[in-house]
Amino acid sequence: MSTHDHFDPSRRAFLGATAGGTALTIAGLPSQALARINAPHDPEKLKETTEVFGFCDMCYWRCGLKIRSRDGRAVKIDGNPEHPNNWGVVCGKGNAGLMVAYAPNRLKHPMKRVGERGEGKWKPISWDEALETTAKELLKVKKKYGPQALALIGHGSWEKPYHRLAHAFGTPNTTSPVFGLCCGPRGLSNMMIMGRNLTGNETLDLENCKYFLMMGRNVTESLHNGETLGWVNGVANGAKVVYFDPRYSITASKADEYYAIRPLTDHAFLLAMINVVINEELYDKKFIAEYVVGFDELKQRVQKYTPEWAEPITEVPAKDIRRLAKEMAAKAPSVFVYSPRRLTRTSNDFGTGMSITILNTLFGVWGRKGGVFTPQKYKVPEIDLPEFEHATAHRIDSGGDFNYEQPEIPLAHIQDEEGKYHRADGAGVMGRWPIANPQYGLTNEMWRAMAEQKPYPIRALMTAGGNGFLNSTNYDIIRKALETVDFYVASDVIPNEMNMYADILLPEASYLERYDDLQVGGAREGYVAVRMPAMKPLHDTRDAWTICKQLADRMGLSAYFPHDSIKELLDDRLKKAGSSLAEIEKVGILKIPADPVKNFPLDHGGKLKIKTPGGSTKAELIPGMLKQMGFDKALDYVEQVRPNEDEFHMTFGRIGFHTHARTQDNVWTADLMRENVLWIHPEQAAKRGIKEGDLVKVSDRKGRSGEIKAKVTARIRKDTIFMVHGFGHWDKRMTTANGQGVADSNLASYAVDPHVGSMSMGLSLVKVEKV
Amino acid sequence: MNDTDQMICVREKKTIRLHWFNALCWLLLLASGFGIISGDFVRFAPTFWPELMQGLFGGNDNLVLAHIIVGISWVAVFVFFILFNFKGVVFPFLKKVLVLTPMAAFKDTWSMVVTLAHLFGLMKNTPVPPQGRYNGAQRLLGTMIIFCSLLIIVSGLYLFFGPQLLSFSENSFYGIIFRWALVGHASSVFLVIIGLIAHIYFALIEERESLEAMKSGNVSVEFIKHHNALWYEELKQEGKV
Amino acid sequence: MTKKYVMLADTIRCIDCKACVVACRAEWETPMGYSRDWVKQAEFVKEDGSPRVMLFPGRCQHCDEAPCIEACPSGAAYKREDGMVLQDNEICSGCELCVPACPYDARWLNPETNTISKCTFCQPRVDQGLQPACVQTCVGRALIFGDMNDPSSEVSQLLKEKTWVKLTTDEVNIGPNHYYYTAGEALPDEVMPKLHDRHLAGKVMENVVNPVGAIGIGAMLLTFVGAGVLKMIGRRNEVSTSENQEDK
Amino acid sequence: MALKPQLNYNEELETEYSRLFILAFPNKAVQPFASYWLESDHSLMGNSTLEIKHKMAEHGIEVAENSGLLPDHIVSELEFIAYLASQDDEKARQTQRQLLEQHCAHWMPLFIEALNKANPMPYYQLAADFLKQLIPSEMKES
Repeated sequence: MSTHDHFDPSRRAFLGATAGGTALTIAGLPSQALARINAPHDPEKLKETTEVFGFCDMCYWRCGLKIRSRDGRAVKIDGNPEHPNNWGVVCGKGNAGLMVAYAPNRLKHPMKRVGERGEGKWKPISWDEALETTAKELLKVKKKYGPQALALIGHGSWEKPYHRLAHAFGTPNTTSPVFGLCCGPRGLSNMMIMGRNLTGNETLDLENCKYFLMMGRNVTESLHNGETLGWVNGVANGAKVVYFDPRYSITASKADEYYAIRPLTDHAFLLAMINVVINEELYDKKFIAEYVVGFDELKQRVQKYTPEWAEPITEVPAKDIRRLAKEMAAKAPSVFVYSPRRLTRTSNDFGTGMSITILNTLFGVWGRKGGVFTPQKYKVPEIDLPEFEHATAHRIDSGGDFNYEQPEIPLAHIQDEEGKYHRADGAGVMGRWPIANPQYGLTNEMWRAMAEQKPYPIRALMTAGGNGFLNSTNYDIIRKALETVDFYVASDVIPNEMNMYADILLPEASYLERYDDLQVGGAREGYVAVRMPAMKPLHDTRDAWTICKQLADRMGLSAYFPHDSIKELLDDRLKKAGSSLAEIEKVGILKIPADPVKNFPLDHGGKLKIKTPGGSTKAELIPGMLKQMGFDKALDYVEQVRPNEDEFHMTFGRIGFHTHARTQDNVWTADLMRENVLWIHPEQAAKRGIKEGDLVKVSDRKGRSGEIKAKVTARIRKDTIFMVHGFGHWDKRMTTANGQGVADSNLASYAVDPHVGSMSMGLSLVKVEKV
Repeated sequence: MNDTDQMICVREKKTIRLHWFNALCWLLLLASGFGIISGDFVRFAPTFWPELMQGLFGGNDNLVLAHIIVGISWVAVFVFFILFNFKGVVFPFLKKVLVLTPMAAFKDTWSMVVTLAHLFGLMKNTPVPPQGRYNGAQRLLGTMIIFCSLLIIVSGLYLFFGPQLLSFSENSFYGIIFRWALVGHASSVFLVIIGLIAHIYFALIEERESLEAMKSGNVSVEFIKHHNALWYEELKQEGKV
Repeated sequence: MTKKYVMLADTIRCIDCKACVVACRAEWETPMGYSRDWVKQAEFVKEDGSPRVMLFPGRCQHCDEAPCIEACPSGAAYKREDGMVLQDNEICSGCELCVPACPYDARWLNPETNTISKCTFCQPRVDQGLQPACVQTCVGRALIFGDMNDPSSEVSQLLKEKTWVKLTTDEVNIGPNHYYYTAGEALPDEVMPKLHDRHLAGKVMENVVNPVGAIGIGAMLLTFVGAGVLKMIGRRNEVSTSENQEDK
Repeated sequence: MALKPQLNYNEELETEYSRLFILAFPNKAVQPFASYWLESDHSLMGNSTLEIKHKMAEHGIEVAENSGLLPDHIVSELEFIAYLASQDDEKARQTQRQLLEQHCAHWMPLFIEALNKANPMPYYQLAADFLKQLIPSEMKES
């Protein structure tokens, strides 16, 4: 009662003053006591739904889902609690997946271009005509220029059948942005040194880690449910978080220590850490002795990289570097240096990546609890297929996904002895980008090859999802490539700037309306998961496998798609793995239980199996293969660009509820954030007369520019600006996203890492002025 | 005089039935109405009442429905009565009872004050001015009840049908009207209740004969002569007494 | 034993991914522009000049002394025995008297149903033994929901383990059942409840119509009870006078 | 003087159809779905779509699976209305009236307005005008 007096003093005062006597209450006036009416009510009932299993397609982590449907319509996406990628949780964009299916702007019918390429004039055609035309045009190109004249760019979980179709067609030129535009240098670093790859669904024992040294791994905003939950659990379990980022992200807000490191200088900091760890003998001596070669040479090489050397470069105090190294060593091996997901920033991402791997190796985190675990794999054999015609195109897709294993380094010439072509983007080609992964290729270089028609003609392009413009950075090259090819066929669920150029547009069913090939993953548990349709396709759309199968049939490649339906394919694969489609449809996921002995062999008296691409059975701190090619110089620090007085480092990144450039037109995610804004430090803003919400012009040294609203915040360094990635769409078909914010990709650098061939997007320097 | 014992019929049976129908409706509407208003900030009745009523009707939605059914029946019966008896009963009644000018209001108030004062033994030397068919208090009460009833009907209809027929989210004005309709509905009901207390008191305690008149329709001429001198004159002129 | 449902929000585990917001939208088909739940980002600069961000997932706080219930004329807003503050759509007329009464801005007029919409703690789901949609989907498992009166429930355990705070001030302390954990950090002003307000009509109803009505009715009753008493005394006097006269 | 070669009329029409109703390029979409105009998030296959689907089911009809159309596509709805008009029972008349008054009247005027704004080719302009005429006149009749 006393609280009530607090919150409503007027009530009593009034009554008290006016009543003037207690006699009045005889009439049964309302008493002062807060008495509530206890009356009957009919509480709302939950509506009945049916459930199917699936996995998400809103980002590339692919969480396990249970999709509820009612009345022939998917109504809610829940997480599958059994799936190790997310343990039942689903993020905001995952929940907004419904709006992919129900989007008014999605591609609904096969279309044929009737105007100029890129002009946006189309007419609807039948599927038969669309597939017939595509097959005819592709075969025309094959006849005239050879099969290698087809390039395939995929981005999405539906891309697998397209890669198979392209390989069957005979081209080696299939690529996905994941390597050259995203994780390439970091995957390669681990691969070269440890013979292992840490991208995909990260194999980090986050829950048990005691010390996260996070190099801009913004795990809360560039979020993957299982990974983020694991990290949050780790933090809740008492792990120390030391976070480095020029921007105070949400991850920074969770950190025990936050360093606003100077952009592009992570490598310098890491080298200084290595220096301290080695010189102060903080490394895991037993692990080094048993599993590592090249320690002494490394010791020599890092002598010059003292914390005092790093301090002015990174603006991280030398004493802190020493302290962090010691703190970390004290908690080792339940520690790790947490690499950023996308490592395509500096002019030496490969060196940065290798420093991270080296530090982790020095702390002996491999195969240890709280460190890096060894995943298990559910063995689901691929279907039996004829050999792919082209030697380097043999893709090891043992899972439902791609395998990142490095095949042998191929020959040095564009054309090999058998008259077959090497990749046009130069990935895995001696003399060009020999260490780049030819499974994924270098998407950026593929665009260049198309635009310049070098080293040989690429005359046909097929894209499966993706958006070349907003995921790459050199618009001129991409535009030229799209205008140069003879034939471009695009398949996707949503319209975007890239598929605007297509000659034939193939609309795909959304991931809620179709089956797809299996998801075979490796976590502590091995697993295989299924995607089932939660409803019939709303529009005249087809799933990727069916499109590819029907194209294959029309190009005489039926042998590569031997099944009559995707369901038959799934059943065939699952039967080989001792299960069946009917069985997996009941549970959604089949798993091999987690096994500490296999996941953490070094904690259980086991051994670590290492095989590096260089053939070593020990971790190579300075990979021999790189030395042969002279690429070991990547280990050394390379001076990075610095902005002039009036310039800024241009940085960009993710936010938890948008994925790349794919969700800005999704009504539900757009409702959370419709346009991106430019983060600028209050001092710099004041200097330019910029206030919160003002429109500002950002322009780089190349003369590219954009107009965007300002967010004035102390959460960013004075020499840096930031914007969220994926905005600034100009495709008029994207009615929600069109014209909202600025495309960071049009301001990011398109320099190339000299060793890997991946992009160095962070080298761009920009000016900001009030409009 | 002989005519003092004479009873004359002043009301038709239908009017009497209407009065008691009206009374019954009021009883039901007050009982259900006070049961509907629930929240402590807006509720007048003590908690047990809405609890009892809403429990009895299995939820407030049903109670509201009952309230509006009684309310509409009440209005409907009145409307029919007025339509069919406008000339015979309603118009003369309105003519006699409505207080529409300030002068009339002053006169009626004065006579009401004197009447009330007499109850408490005050102003004994001031006589109540001679009254017509309806005395000052009755005329004031009648006028008030007529206007309050109109407000109650209009606001009640809006309170029930407004939310069903209008999209409140489209125009914030609809909600504003609703909230003020609630205020209007409640305050006019209170005004009527206040009047009714006097009405019932006089009928039950002071002037039992008038209650009888509302049962049988007959009043003694003596009573009229005493209470409604002007009316008596009128009746005399008309030759009814 | 009766249940008492509470929601815990561990702000340390919240990452502002809006999963709760979108899950709620999908589960209850809330129209665009409205949401039953939210995440507030409090961004400020600390005394030492360094930036700070705190995250507060929020929704109806299902208060013990919920002013929305008191403001609702029709009883559509009600509190169930298990602590849930619910809205009966059958009864609600959408008059919005409850809207400004809520210090947490948890109520809004749904343009599709024209009734008041708010967080129900996912009562239809909870009644079926499920977790609220926001809790089920919460990526950092920052939201924990359950029965506080069950000592073995996760919420009971957590309430014992850590020090939780509620969003209350000296002015507004109405017994919210939504707890927050900030590891001891002070609550920023942005997330604190506003001194609740009411529509003018509601205030007039409460402070003028009802009291004046009460006074009026009371005064009338007093007057006429008094008059009745006087009359009875008068009669008795008359009777006794006449008796006296007869005696004489 | 040679005549200017004309585009195939059908192709022109098809292109215009896709410009207006499928891509709506470069204008804003003239979405031919009721759901788009009636749902707050402009999503397709909303509750309004289901209502139509159920209405159709009540009369024993459904949209052919291979038509690529949703039940609340303008073509499906108009066909449904035509079907109802061809039926000679009270229930069909009632449904038709309901459909026109409580459904079509809420979105078709918006659709027509958007179509007019998109400067359609004469063929679709005519269709828009016809539709405009049809809606109120049908309502008057029934």
